[in-house]
Amino acid sequence: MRIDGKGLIDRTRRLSFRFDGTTYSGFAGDTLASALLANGVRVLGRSFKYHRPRGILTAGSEEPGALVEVLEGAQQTPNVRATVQELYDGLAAQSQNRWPSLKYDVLAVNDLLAPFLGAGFYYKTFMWPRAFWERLYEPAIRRAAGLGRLSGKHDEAVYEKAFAFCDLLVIGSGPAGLMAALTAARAGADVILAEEDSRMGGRLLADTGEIGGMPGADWAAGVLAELAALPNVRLMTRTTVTGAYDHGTYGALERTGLHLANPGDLPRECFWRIVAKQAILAAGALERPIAFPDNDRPGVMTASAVRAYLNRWGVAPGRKVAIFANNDSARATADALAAAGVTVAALIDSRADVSVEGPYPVYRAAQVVGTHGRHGLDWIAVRDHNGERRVEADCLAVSGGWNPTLHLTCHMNGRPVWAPGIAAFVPAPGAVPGLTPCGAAAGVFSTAGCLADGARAAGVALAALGHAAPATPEVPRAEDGAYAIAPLWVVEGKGRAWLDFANDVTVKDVRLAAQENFAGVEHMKRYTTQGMAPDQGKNSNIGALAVLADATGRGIPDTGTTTYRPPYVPVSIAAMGAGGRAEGFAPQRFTTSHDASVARGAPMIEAGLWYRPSYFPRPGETTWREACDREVAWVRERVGVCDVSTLGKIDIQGRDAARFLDLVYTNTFSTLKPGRVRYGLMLREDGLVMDDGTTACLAENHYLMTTTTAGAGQVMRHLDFVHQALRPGWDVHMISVTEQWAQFAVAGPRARDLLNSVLDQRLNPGEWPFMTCGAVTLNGVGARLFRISFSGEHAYELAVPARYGAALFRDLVARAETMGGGAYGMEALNVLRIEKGLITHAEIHGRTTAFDIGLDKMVSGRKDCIGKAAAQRPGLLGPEREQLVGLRPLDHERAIFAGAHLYRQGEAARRENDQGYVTSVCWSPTMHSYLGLGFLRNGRARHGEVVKLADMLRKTEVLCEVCDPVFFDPEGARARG
Amino acid sequence: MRITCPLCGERDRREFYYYGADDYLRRPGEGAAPAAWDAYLHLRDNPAGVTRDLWYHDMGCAAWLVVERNTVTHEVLSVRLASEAEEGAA
Amino acid sequence: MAELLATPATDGLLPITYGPFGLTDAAPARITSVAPLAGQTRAFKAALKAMGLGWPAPNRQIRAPGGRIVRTGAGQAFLLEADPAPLAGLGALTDQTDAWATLRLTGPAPDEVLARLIPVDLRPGAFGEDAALRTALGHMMSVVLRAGDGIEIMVFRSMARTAVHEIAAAMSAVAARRG
Amino acid sequence: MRYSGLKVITEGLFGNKGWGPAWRSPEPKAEYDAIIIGGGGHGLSTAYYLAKNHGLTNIAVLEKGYLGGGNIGRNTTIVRANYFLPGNSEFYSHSLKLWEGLEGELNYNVMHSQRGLINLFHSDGQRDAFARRGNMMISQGDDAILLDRDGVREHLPYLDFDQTRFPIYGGLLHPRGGTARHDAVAWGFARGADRRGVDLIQNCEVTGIDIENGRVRGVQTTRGAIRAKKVGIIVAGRSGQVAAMAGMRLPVESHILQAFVTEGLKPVIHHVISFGMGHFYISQSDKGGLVFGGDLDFYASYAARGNLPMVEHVMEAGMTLMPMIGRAKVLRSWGGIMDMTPDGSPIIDKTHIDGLFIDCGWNYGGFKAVPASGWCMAHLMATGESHAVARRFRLDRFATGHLLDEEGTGSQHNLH
Repeated sequence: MRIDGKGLIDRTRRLSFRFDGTTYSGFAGDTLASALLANGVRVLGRSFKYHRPRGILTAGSEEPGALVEVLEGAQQTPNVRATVQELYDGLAAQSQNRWPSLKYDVLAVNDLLAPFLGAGFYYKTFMWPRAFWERLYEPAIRRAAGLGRLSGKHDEAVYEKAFAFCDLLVIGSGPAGLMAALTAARAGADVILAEEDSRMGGRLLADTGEIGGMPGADWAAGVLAELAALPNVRLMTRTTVTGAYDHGTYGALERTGLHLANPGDLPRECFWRIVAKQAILAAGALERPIAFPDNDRPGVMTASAVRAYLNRWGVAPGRKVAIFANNDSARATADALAAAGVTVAALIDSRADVSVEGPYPVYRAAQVVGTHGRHGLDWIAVRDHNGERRVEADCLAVSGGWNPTLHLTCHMNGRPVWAPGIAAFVPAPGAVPGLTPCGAAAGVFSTAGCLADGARAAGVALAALGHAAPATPEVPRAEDGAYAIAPLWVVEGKGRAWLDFANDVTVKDVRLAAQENFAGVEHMKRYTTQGMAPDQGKNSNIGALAVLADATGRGIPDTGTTTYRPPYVPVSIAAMGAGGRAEGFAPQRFTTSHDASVARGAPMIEAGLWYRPSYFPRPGETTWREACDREVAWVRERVGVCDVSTLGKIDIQGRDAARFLDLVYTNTFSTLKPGRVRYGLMLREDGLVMDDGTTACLAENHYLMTTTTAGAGQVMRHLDFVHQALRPGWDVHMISVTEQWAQFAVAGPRARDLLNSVLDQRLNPGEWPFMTCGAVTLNGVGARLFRISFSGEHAYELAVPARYGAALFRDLVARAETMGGGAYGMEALNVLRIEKGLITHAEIHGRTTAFDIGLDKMVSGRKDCIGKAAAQRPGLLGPEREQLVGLRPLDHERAIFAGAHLYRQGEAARRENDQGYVTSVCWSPTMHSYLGLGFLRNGRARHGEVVKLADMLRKTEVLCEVCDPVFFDPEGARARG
Repeated sequence: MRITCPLCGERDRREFYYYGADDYLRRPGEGAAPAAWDAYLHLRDNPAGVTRDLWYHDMGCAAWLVVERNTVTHEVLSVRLASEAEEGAA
Repeated sequence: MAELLATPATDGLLPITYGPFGLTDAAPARITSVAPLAGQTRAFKAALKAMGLGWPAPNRQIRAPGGRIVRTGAGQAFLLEADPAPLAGLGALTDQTDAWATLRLTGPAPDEVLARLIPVDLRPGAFGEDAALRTALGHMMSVVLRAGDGIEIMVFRSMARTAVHEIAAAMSAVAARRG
Repeated sequence: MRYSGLKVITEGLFGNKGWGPAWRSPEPKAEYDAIIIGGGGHGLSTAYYLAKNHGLTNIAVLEKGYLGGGNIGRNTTIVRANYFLPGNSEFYSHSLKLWEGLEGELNYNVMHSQRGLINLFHSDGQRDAFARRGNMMISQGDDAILLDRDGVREHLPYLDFDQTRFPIYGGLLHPRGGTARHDAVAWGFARGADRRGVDLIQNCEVTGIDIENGRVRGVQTTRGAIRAKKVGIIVAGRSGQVAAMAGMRLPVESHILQAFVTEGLKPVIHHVISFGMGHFYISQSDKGGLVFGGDLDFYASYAARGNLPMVEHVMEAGMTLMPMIGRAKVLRSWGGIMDMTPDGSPIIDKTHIDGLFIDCGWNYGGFKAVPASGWCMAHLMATGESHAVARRFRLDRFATGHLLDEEGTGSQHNLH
């Protein structure tokens, strides 16, 4: 029901919206909750366990009951707080956790079974028969549980993340936050003021008290106008600070586009990382309910929410409103309602020492002991010294006192402190370094107190920032009433009294937990699920704690609290994961030949962020194998071209470069002469192989190291560590040149011919033996040539500045094709290297040593190197180790699989018999056989033995002969020739 | 979490790579006993309190840093370049 | 052989605009990594002086008509545009011209756009005339340079497509906020 | 008191007044036959199996906080037996078998749910590595099925098969993998141990370990000295501190692992899904929350809370793999303290002090190990010999090089 003349809504802008298929209207400035209340809709959803009807309890993000699904085309957002969702034209929402309808929900039967569904009942049953758990019990429980539904469709909407920096972050824009921001801003600090609501002002928008002789909302507007005009102030509305992290970093969620019918390119939400030198927590306080019988009936609301709907949105949540409270705010609520012309059915104050004067019935030392009404509140039962009476009311405003919104102060393990005067926890001093709580968040509940405390907090922050604070901040006059409260947590009576409205935890459940010795607060929480619902216990934790304290005979301070953890309000995965969708999860790296490879139809595969061509199909080929076999044959018989730019390349210079290489490689590089290249093996300090590659000596004190594609980053970091941390005095300068050079392997018997057709100088065989390097030019462009081979063929790698990569690749491939060869991809490269027994990360997978791969002779005995000592551990040596071997099926055409395990012939494929495993396999068109590389226990001593290769996943068993891993050209004549 | 790189100033934790305790600075010399290597590579004081550990300014200046820090509060007490840590001298 | 055609790092990706924001290619003619060799530091710095430059503090750049020098590491800097020949023998010199894609972001408050990607305060007060940072752009390594009203961003050449895509998304979102 | 459906009904009819305490809260005695330091999952299961398998009932579990308050109360509840190195594979296989009988064993519904675990792979190389793993699982007597891309699509149609950064090549399905209700596991073992006479002593912090002539004599606690000839340290997350009381330096570094749960949702994810390339794994709890996590925060910490870079990384991984979860809202995050060892595998061993045993180093895989860890630690403490399935979890294996490095990332503690 709307109240004329009240509310900060725009009555000239009428908005149409739908809830559960019915069309309603509201106004700009409404939330979904205020608009539904205005339309007389009281039931918005069903509770988690008993499927009890749920209405609107609050007017903020702490709402436990009014959770709905918001629909956007095929997409839907579950568990949206109707109290936060701003109304827009065309908004469509529906209730959740009910079937078939909100009014008639089959699972409401749970409520009748409540005696059997108390705290922890599921731990005691559903155990027999065992197989029924997955088949029957659990599916039923899963279907009944949960709240809203995801659409199951990809969320394609736009989300954003951003960073912001400031001197001072002020969290909350009520009187304390505004005063703090104003004081700090006037002193010149760089201020961010973050407010969860769409509008700044906090409780000043929902209450009617005056500040400085004007309505609080007007004062707030004036302050905001001043702040908005200051260049050192950033105002962020719709922004909830969700977490306090180390060193002044705060997470915050901005609802950027959720209030718009058509947000266009605006993100739905933005997740902010705000880095603040100082912060002020002025997040206010949350009013808490009282646990009385059937206190969960729709129509029961917090008193502050009733005032907020009245003053902020011009909505009376009922025609006859009763108020039940244990503190002074009851009177303010009653007066505000009465002044607005709403019938106040009764003011029920649990305290004895209060006035009974008023234009409405006042009951003191009284309690509400029951509520009635089928789908919402019709009447309440009130008990006082005269006995019980029936009071007709369709809304009951409840206040059990206020809890400071101190959640952020707990995010770094701070434990709040009990303040008996306000019967609430307040933040522990210094709980979050640099964060000063103030105002209601610090337990100061009067407007005047909040203003003064905001100014005080600003002073604290300014001092820490080194700004001069105003000696006496100008604090306007405001209401300074004392806040008197007489704790009342539970009203005993017939029926269940709810603590956690969302998770259906009642007073009985908490008492049962105590009875079963789940007597600590954490045990109680976990046993009853108290506080684990979407509101994370914001409305119920303190009440539950009080019940537990009473049940265990301890005081509240001794009982302690559970921990509040981030986020303060739930944050969508899409917001915190903005940018991660689809290909955004990690950078994509493209070689200069990428487009040419794609144009040739090559399927591109991912290799350590890079994309590389798998193979280059030709017309008529129907399988990748045909293309691969052809490409292998080209390299073996003619010439192939392959982009190898993705391998890491590190330029190393300096007087100590050579001895540095000696330290990081197992073998010696200080003897390597300019123009020569050497293969190097690099160990981790724990003695296992880290990486391998060739290093070229370009000139005296100047080397070029290559790494594997996957290992490039790790190797660079490792080299920097060895240099800076272990040998800081050495003159070594390293920089990655991976990106500078496009590098192409030209491999095969006609490799030299191909190169001679593109280089400005002819390659004289005598000057370019295997493992040499030098500078060349291509039509005047400086290039580097390396005579190295990863295929076992006569081969080179030609490197040009990356800008020429695309052109050179096209040119090399075209020339290769005229020679009967062409481009080859990763599949062929893999076959070529397996035929030669060359290792990749399939073999050096982090668990293998130089000894395992048969390269222990490469560990120089004459010098120290990284990993040398640890490699000598007994467990890493000897016949128990699995050693690199070649494997060849006895039936050459029988396919074998990598990942298969090896067993002795005739032994069962059981773990106890395991002899090793297969790391790499291929069909070798060269050898006309499947070939495998693998690790076999004591394998080097077992060449010639027949072992069983068993792959249970693919249900194959193949007998293989163990052999040397170099299958093809074991003498290496082709590469050298 | 913020770390003040001696070269680059205060930066977000996401720019850094963490390695481990600063034990790694005290690499045993050639011929050291296996127990020394076990201690170097594996055994840790692992204090709940102030510790010194090694971070790499991966996204920044590529400096290795010795960060003195509290493992309970995450307070950072000091940051130095590993190249200037006395243990690092060859 | 025939002339090798050069392909820019941002080939086909730029320029782009969203609302008031523009992103263009700003590749310098030359990029050289320079690092003074042991025992040559003084001569190295003198040579830089002679080029009108100097050895900047970390995260700073020095400009001269013929080029810029950007300090990005403990003992390392990038020399932009200028010919590094005068430093030969004094420093470890490594050609990096083709290793980077250099983008220039213009428009009102380009720092607002980059605040979506870069975890460093780039507002003019914190990121002044001579500022130059080596930092993260999303998940990529980058060098970020104040360049007059605009900001220049260097990323690895192979990541140019991702960088442009991510900056474009930020430009679009910020442009939408500005209406 | 035996729990059953019938009991729930009869109690419900009579006001639930008859439920007794799940366990006693005894005062500590002056002496026990054995003391377990640590009332987490592993400590409680050790106590349970000491009593059950070895008849050792004059024992106490000393817990400085509340039972089950460490990582057992703070994890992503995954139960699996999918290791591939001998030493690990038989141990986790044994553990899974114990899980499969745990409800009956404990008369407590721990909600062990074998809904199937799928490890995704994104390249041929990863497929081969998973094939090696799957074959080991089968050869150990466990189950594994290699799925191709279409096979994964059949099980998990909602993944982003078209645009995700790391294309889905297939997955290794472990049908017997699944989840359990983490707190219930602690409570079930606690109740079982208590019923066999074990004293579970909460709010009792061990402040010293008494050692004479190389033999353990007992412990000092905040509730007085307690004598015992056998003491087991089972305090993952705090192993270094407690071991230091016995003068030991462990191959352990403590790290933070964060995890997350969303608001309750109607069933949408049936399996446990592990996305190794994104360091992301997810399942949906019976209450409807999506429970998921990622990698360590990577810096040594005892703060039991994490920071945003890893939070964001996990969320981004979720968005690239299954963008249908975008609108699920994260309700709560938490951080557990992990004992990270230099090879990623645990330690269940004697120490150099007679009568002092240690069970630690569970990295972030301790939950599924709870039954077998207790089983094997109890065996070790009772008999003095390592149990056959835990014989490789030796304290000195780093010194000797008999490593159990499933990840292959080496001696850097935080890389496992």
